[in-house]
Amino acid sequence: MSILVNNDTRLLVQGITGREGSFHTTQMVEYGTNVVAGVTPGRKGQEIAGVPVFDTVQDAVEATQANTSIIYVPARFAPDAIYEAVDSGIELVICITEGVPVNDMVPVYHYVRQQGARLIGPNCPGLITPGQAKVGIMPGFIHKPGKVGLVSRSGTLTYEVVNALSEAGLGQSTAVGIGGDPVIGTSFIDCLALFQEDPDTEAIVMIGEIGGTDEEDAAAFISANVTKPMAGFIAGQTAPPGKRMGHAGAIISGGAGTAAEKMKALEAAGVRVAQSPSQVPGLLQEAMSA
Amino acid sequence: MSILVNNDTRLLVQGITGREGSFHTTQMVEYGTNVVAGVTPGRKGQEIAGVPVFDTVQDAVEATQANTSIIYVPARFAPDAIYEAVDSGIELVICITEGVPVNDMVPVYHYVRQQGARLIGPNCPGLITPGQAKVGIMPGFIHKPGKVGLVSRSGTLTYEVVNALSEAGLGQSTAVGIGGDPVIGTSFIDCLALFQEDPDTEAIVMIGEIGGTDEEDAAAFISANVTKPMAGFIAGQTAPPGKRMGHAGAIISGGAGTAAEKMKALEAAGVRVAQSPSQVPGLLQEAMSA
Amino acid sequence: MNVHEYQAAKVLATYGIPVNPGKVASTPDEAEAIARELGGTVVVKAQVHTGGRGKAGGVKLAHTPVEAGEAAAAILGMDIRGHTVHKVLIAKGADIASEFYLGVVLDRPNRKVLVMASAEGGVEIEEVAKTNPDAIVKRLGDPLVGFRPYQAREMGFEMGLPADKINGFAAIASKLYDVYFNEDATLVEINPLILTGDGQWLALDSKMSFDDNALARHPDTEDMRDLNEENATELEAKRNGISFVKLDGTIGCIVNGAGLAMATMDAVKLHGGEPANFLDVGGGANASQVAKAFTLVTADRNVRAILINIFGGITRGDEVANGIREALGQVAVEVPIVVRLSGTNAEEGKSILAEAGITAVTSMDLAAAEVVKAANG
Amino acid sequence: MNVHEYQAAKVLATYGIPVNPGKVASTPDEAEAIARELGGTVVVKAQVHTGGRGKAGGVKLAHTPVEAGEAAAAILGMDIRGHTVHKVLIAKGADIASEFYLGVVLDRPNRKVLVMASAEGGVEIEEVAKTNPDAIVKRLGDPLVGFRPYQAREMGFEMGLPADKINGFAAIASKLYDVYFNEDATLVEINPLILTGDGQWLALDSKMSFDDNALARHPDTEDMRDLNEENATELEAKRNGISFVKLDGTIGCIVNGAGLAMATMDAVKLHGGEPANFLDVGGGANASQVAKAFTLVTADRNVRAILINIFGGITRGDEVANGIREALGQVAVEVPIVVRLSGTNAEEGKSILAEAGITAVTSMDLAAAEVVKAANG
Repeated sequence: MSILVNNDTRLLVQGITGREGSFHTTQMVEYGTNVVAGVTPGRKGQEIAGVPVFDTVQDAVEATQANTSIIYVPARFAPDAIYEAVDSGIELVICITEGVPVNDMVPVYHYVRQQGARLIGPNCPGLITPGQAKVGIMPGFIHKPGKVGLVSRSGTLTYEVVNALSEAGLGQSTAVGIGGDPVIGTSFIDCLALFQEDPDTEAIVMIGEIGGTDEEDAAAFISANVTKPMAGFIAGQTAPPGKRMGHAGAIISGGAGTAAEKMKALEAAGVRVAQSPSQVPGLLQEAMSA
Repeated sequence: MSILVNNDTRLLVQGITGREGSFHTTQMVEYGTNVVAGVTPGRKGQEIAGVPVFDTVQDAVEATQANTSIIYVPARFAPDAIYEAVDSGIELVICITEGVPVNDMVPVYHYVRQQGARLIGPNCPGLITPGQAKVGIMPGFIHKPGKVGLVSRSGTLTYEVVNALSEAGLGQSTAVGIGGDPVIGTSFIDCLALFQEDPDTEAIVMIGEIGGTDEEDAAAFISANVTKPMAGFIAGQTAPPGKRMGHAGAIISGGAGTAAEKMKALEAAGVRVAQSPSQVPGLLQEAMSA
Repeated sequence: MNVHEYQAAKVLATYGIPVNPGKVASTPDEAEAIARELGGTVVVKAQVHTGGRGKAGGVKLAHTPVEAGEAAAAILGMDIRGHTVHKVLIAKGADIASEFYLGVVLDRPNRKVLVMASAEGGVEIEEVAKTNPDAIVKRLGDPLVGFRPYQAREMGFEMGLPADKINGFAAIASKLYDVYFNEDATLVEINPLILTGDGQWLALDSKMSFDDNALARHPDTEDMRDLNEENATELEAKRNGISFVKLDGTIGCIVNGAGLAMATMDAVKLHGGEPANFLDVGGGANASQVAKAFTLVTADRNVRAILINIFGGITRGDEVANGIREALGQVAVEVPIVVRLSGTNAEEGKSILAEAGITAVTSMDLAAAEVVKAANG
Repeated sequence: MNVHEYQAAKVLATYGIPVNPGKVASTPDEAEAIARELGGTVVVKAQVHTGGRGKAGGVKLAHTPVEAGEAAAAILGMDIRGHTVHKVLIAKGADIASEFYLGVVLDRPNRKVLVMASAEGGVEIEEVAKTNPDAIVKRLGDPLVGFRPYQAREMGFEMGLPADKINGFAAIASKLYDVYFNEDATLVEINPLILTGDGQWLALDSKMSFDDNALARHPDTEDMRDLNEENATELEAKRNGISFVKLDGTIGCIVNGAGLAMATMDAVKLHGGEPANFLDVGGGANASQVAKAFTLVTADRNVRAILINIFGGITRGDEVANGIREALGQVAVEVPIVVRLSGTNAEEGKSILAEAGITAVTSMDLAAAEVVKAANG
């Protein structure tokens, strides 16, 4: 088992003929992901890594019954790509694209929810169920199938923690990068709820960072709903206030959104919070045997 | 029994201190409608016909548990008034106001549905459950309590038919004027469904007019869902194409929306369609004894 | 409210939609000068608020400025479906490779705005809907997030556009949707939207109607009103809060309420007469409104009798009767009048009218029969 | 991106929000001339991208043009929280009857836009939130139908505004919401929004920040950028696709990935050091990006050692190592470098670096400890 993506995933790539899209399609196909279709308007009939290209998502879904879509189009086309996917019946949309204006994402967020679909990202590395489906830009080989669910706002930092987990013999059920923007489709809480319900996830790792209060909200959710052992890490203990740390959402503003508050909230919710990514596997094992 | 309004109606009047608002509040109070509150921003503390005035719908609902609202504000303020009512928890909103631009009503229509509330109108005379609640601008005295449900796009023409029904001894369960605009909150079908389910409504009268295809859609619904005896009338058999007949929605365009088509569709659905309003009571009695 | 083709083109141009440049002339000399300025072959088009210009001879090709002047001379003053031509548009002849239809209109059943397109351009869309409905591609704008670019692309692909024309088409469709919403139109139509020989999109002819209820927030639109195209009586009625539509019959109608006014026309017809007008006098039906209604109705020389149909609701029958009497003191009405009064205080009202020598009845059908008789008598 | 008060006022004015008219001066003479033109008492305000101007002496009242010149002389060149004053705004003194706060900002938990107001104007909203949270009234704009006038009225009534001031306040709040959305702001704030002695609304001071990701569609906003207010190194980094934030420590950091870059700073601190910067080199980490990163980091004289932390994912460790070697051939780095390489081909990478005499380790904690030792050694 796993959450969101698995062997039943029939993946569509929006923006498949672009530089990023074609590169990562090849990578995903090589990993074994069931990539069934790609879309670039006007490129019908082409193939990328053996995957047929269509003009519209509607055509692609009709021809291939794709149920999941990953988006690699430039930022100014990303909201339209998300609408196209959702309106064509795609249930799970992963938007890798970085740099989408926040004002564009506000209506997108609410529209996607209203239509009953799920969006992950934007500005995220995607998600992976090791051994089944890699739907994103993460290096597949560092992941090992297993029982640890991982959810993170970060990219490379996630790989760091996944690598440490795998080396410690802690494989992953699914690892989800939810993205570093202020408005993202899927939150920590959404993923924690899915992991809590997933019978094959036995423990959960959560990687947060400065900015917003999603970690605090997650802590409240954990106290009330999560019974599985958890470890976590929050990046940005040394970040100054008022400065954006790379991610559009990683900013301490008006004194709110500090790492200290987030760590405190998670600890109070029973999550073992690491000082350094390397401590995560040890803390998780502690939690699992507690 | 009845539909939508009755002795449990706790009515709020938006725009209560205006000319129309204050006049009709007095009329509704005299009829016996339970008018609990009025709203005009900045007029808190005043009274109209013994009804206390509040600054906001929120305040009025908190103080009086109003559950229904009727709107008499000018057209350019009407959409905001509808939003205010719906967001303050009002379940049924009746918008009397004429002249609201169609582009304003499109989002209002969908927002109200999305919030699970119901809008009647705009550009309508309101609705009445004789002997219980008059929520609109119709002359109350022509109505008699009874078993006939009536739904109409028109105002005065409805009074004409109601009067004829009352004189023929056919009282009404509820009479609803849904309004003459191209985009209205509640359609024939909505009302027909409610009348069909209402145990105290034994027969239904439907008054349509040229423009749009709501009557044709209603006919299809009637065929499939309405088992109660029905009579109807369609105004505008002599209306020329391309000309708006008073109501913003009463226009035959591109050859569609003629009275002839509508009459044909209703007749095919088993509705007895009158040539003249005065024939309606007789046809309904025929239908009821058939 | 409708506007002329040349005005619609200006609106399209402000939204960045490519239109065929042209200028308007009111005289053959002006037309010739414009043709000289534009150079080459031009087309001279009647500017009237009606379709069917082509069939009526209101569109002519001119190869030289002199020909353009001659064409204008032929078209100006022409009557097209009851509309007199006061202006012609002189535009460059376009090199048409293919013609399309593109329109935006309210979809009443869905309460959403519909974008329609067809590869059968240059033909009325109602005609295509009848003969080849599958040729029409449609997409609904979402009431909350609008018409999305992907929808426009889907329409382009469904119409079989070549891949390199998709984005251009999609941009025009999105802009036309913006025109519809931002300008509070009730219809915007480009027909034909063409691809030229060198592969450029061009809006060759367009049509727009605007929501009368929204004109207050669009003074620029109101400025485009052409009084030549409007019925003077209808405008005068509107200024007085009366809805009036001129018809071809002989029986003038004065009614309170739009639905009842239509039903009254229908009753006249049912009893063998022909209504001369639709007239909704509005709620009050007081003396000054009724007097104004008399003026409007009697301005029509065809009117041979008048039917006043008032259902007394909030307004009482005796008030209405007094209003009618007073109005008759202000306006000289030389045709027979039949009054139908029902509802509140109808009997009192009828007595008042009887004293003034006016037939007043209770039944609408009877009143219709009476007025038809009076008109024929 | 932030703008100055005088620029924000111009934006507000284009939306019809009443602002206090004023002009900007770069010299005391200009300031004096503007004060003379405005007449009466003026206020001279430092234009810097930071708060706390008042406390720092950056806002002075001047009763005469000469006093205005003197005030400008005192303020220009002043350092306020690390910002040098290059410009002052000279504005008419306002007759303040009461002060309010009005702001629009993203509400992240709700994914909606929040309008906030308070009758405690002239104080930072964060301060009010701490001392008197009930004084702040809030309403969320609906993501699909926007911020509605009734919401603005509710806010006005909740703040206790008199009835005749409600509509004026509501109009300003609605316009400020439009500014936020139409201009792709991340924050717009009027503080204080005042009522003058004669009952007029006036935006006396305002603040705006814009979404960097949306600047491409707002060239007018980009034009307002004040390079004096931006860290030159950060701008230079941005042009090269590198995220860089200057900090106060001694250990330079070069990392791939924003989250990992923060975690690296944290690790440096955990091992007793202080990071000199946040630096995310982006995805590739090739020679030219690393060389650019070296240039950025070594521009800071405080840097005593550099930690390069690369997790090899899609990019292989050996490629990164070669990139670092190559970069070192392009940029002279005179402080010790510690490299942490992990992930794909990390071992090959470390060998390559060892050959070049560079310490390379696998553990991030070890690397952090090493670099702190190197900086202190």
